[in-house]
Amino acid sequence: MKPLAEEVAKKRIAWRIAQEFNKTESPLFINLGVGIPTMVADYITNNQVFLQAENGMLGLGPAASEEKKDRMLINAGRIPITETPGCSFFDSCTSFGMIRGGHVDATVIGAFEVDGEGNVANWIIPNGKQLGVGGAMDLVAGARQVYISMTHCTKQGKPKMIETCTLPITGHGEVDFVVTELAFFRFEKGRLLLEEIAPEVTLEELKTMTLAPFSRSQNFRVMPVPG
Amino acid sequence: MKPLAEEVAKKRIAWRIAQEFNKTESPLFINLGVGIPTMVADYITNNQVFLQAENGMLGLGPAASEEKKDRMLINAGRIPITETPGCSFFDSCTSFGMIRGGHVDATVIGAFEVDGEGNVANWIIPNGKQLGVGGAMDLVAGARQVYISMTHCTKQGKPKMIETCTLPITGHGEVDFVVTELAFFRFEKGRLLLEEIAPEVTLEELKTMTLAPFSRSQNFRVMPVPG
Amino acid sequence: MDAAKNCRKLKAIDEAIGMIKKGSRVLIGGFGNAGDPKKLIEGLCISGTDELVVMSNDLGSPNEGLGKLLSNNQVRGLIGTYYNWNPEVAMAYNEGKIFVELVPQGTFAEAVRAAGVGIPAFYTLSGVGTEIAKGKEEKTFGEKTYLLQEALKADVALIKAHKADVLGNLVYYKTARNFNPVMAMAADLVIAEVDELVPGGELDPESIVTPHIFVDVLVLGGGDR
Amino acid sequence: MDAAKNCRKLKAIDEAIGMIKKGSRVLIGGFGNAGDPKKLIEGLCISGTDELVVMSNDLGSPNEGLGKLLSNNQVRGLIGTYYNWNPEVAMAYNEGKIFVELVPQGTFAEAVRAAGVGIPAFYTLSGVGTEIAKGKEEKTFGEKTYLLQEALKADVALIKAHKADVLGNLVYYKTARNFNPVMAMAADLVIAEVDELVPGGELDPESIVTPHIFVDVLVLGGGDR
Repeated sequence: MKPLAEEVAKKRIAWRIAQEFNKTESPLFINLGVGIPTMVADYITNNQVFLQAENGMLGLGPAASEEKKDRMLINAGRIPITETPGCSFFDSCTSFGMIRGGHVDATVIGAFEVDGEGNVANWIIPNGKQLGVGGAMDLVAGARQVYISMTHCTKQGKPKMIETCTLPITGHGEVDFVVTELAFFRFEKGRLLLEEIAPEVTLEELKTMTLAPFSRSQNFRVMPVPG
Repeated sequence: MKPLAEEVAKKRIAWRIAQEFNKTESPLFINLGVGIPTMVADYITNNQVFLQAENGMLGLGPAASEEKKDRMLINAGRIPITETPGCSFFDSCTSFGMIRGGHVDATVIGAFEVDGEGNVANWIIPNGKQLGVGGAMDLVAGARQVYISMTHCTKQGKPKMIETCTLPITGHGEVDFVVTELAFFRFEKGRLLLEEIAPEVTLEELKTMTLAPFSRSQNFRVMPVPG
Repeated sequence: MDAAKNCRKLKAIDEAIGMIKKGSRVLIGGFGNAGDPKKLIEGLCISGTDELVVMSNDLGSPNEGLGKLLSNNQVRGLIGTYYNWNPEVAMAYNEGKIFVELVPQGTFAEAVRAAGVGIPAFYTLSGVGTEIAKGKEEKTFGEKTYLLQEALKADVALIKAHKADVLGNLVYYKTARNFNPVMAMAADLVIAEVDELVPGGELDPESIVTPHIFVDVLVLGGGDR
Repeated sequence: MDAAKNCRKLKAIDEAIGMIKKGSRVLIGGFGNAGDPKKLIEGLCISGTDELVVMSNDLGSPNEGLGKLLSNNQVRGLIGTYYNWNPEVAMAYNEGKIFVELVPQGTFAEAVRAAGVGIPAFYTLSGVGTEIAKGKEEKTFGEKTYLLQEALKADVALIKAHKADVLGNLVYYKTARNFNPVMAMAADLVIAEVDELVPGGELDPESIVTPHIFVDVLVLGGGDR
């Protein structure tokens, strides 16, 4: 297979995760990280899905247009956003209370590495150039479900799903789902299951690009992709 | 000396404590318990004194008149009260956060017994007829200063200031001031000091009615009483 | 009423009460008859659901409000702070009919919040050196000794708010607020009785006290204030 | 302006900043340049007060906002969550110029609140099994292991609010609220920069976020939003 263009890959990942949330019949509360996770919002069509931002807001609307930008109304990635009817503001402590208390149904985050034990590394590459953990550890430990959204391999073609994380981890065994442009994985009782595979990739090809051991789910199928 | 009439004694105690608060030049935040403590409010003349109620209000006004009574606007003794400009409402958790966090400058509470080590017993008489602790332990442990307001002896003439509390204590070594109709005491580094004595009582008489050992303060004087 | 039609969380009182199982741990808001969810308490009494562990500040008055749950023999135990307003509690306890766990009021409020915000336990100075400290772990920070208090989590919370919007955002009324906002965070199922239901977007986003993420079911109360 | 005349807590920026001593632990509100007290930070930079331990979510951008305190060599150490927006932090840390204590953002917010409400320490799941857990006490509740986090108390808090009344009650503006209300509880001296000062009684008692008991000094900011 030929690798997908990066923008196509990212959109596919965001779209696929959004479909999971769009299925809900009751209110669903989601926290979206920076990068691909933010793009998930573009594909939410169910009005029972509500977005939470850890800097203190529930009910985020889309990014603000240039003339509506308000520097005091931003998401956790510092992007000016908008309000929705019924939104609310609260302090950081209450916000992380929601997260740590298990009230936020899911968080979608990016990752450098995910391993076969459900560990995720997404907060630091130890090269001395960055110092920051932010809300990643709280989100991974607190949200009911953790979705990892990432391209399957690095730009250099190195698999991101590996046997054991080499980078400092963000959370221990906290990952529930991994969605890449090539596949949809689920962790069940510590085992990694392949739920879906993208139309243009074979199982053999996927295995060469996935160093974390996995088995096929009973419901294994071809991954739906945006039309 | 002849014992004072109970109402006179109570008013004197409340008035004397109020004079301490009326001296303040900066905002002072006070929590008043049930009974004599509530009466302290009647003698506050300084507008920098603000009352806090642990059921979730800052800036309590006087008790509500019959036609202004609102059963949803009460103090911690379930008495309908009124608002003052700049008052605010908050939940019980925030309210006790103020108290435990040392933001409330003083609490005035009643007591069954106070002993020479600054212990106070005011929450239960173990006779099986009552079960309740309320906010007493939080107030005693959290408020910066603890004022005990009580008649000097029981109705049967038994001293309430004793060597060691016989009733279950509310807090260990937490008392700062004891104000009765006969005297004003202060604890300093675990020692009980007599600051003031009422005009109609001699030191000898006071000693017979006070079983907790005390010494006279350097500033010892006759206790001011309401005119 | 338009708001009611658009509110997916709105249920009839008996339907809401029907969601509470025998033996549940139930947080109930209110302080001294202000801010208790009166219609829900009435409904719970009528339902006869028993073996309940009631977690509340007080237990109303004898055979009145929450007190009625006790008279009805629906209570297995109490976790709370102040039962002096209802002497039947001490009687039932002395007779061995119920268990009672007394918690200082500030510790109670904080332990309920802790359950709601994913804190399993915290340390507090309240009650150190008293009977309340018996059997509790202690730890020293700086020069002082503190007690370990574990979070108080519940199956259900019955709370009272003043207004809800159709999503379930809540605001409260004066000192009827008390324990309600913290209890709203600390149970698997949160049922809020409200005086009034308003359309979405009508509550000021800066003034919402309980965001709708915490609220599962709404019922209309009598506006009893 | 009438409200200003009646406000005992109102001070000029330099007078307020003059209250901060060398070597202080200073909590500073804001998240990603929203809700940081810009005039107070400017004043602190001008004052040259140094050896500061800055406790904040981030440190602005290089030589901008809070970042300027670092360029000015006024910082002895940082306690906070996210310095990726200001690469000068990692450089100063690598050169041994400053100490940095990284705390997960939710743990940081809760630890600041804890200091404000008299909780010396609490347990949390955030960071268990990670580098952040190194050197921290662990304890098991139920089936899970948690980390002990001690309260983060400060000498001074510099916060930003939208409006204050003359007593010092505060309300905030949208996501500029963030850490400010918790920081307002957790320092011996709390200085709030506000966009607007209003007469007493003008803020709705139900909507006040920070009651005036927590606020010592008010300064007027630029209304920079």
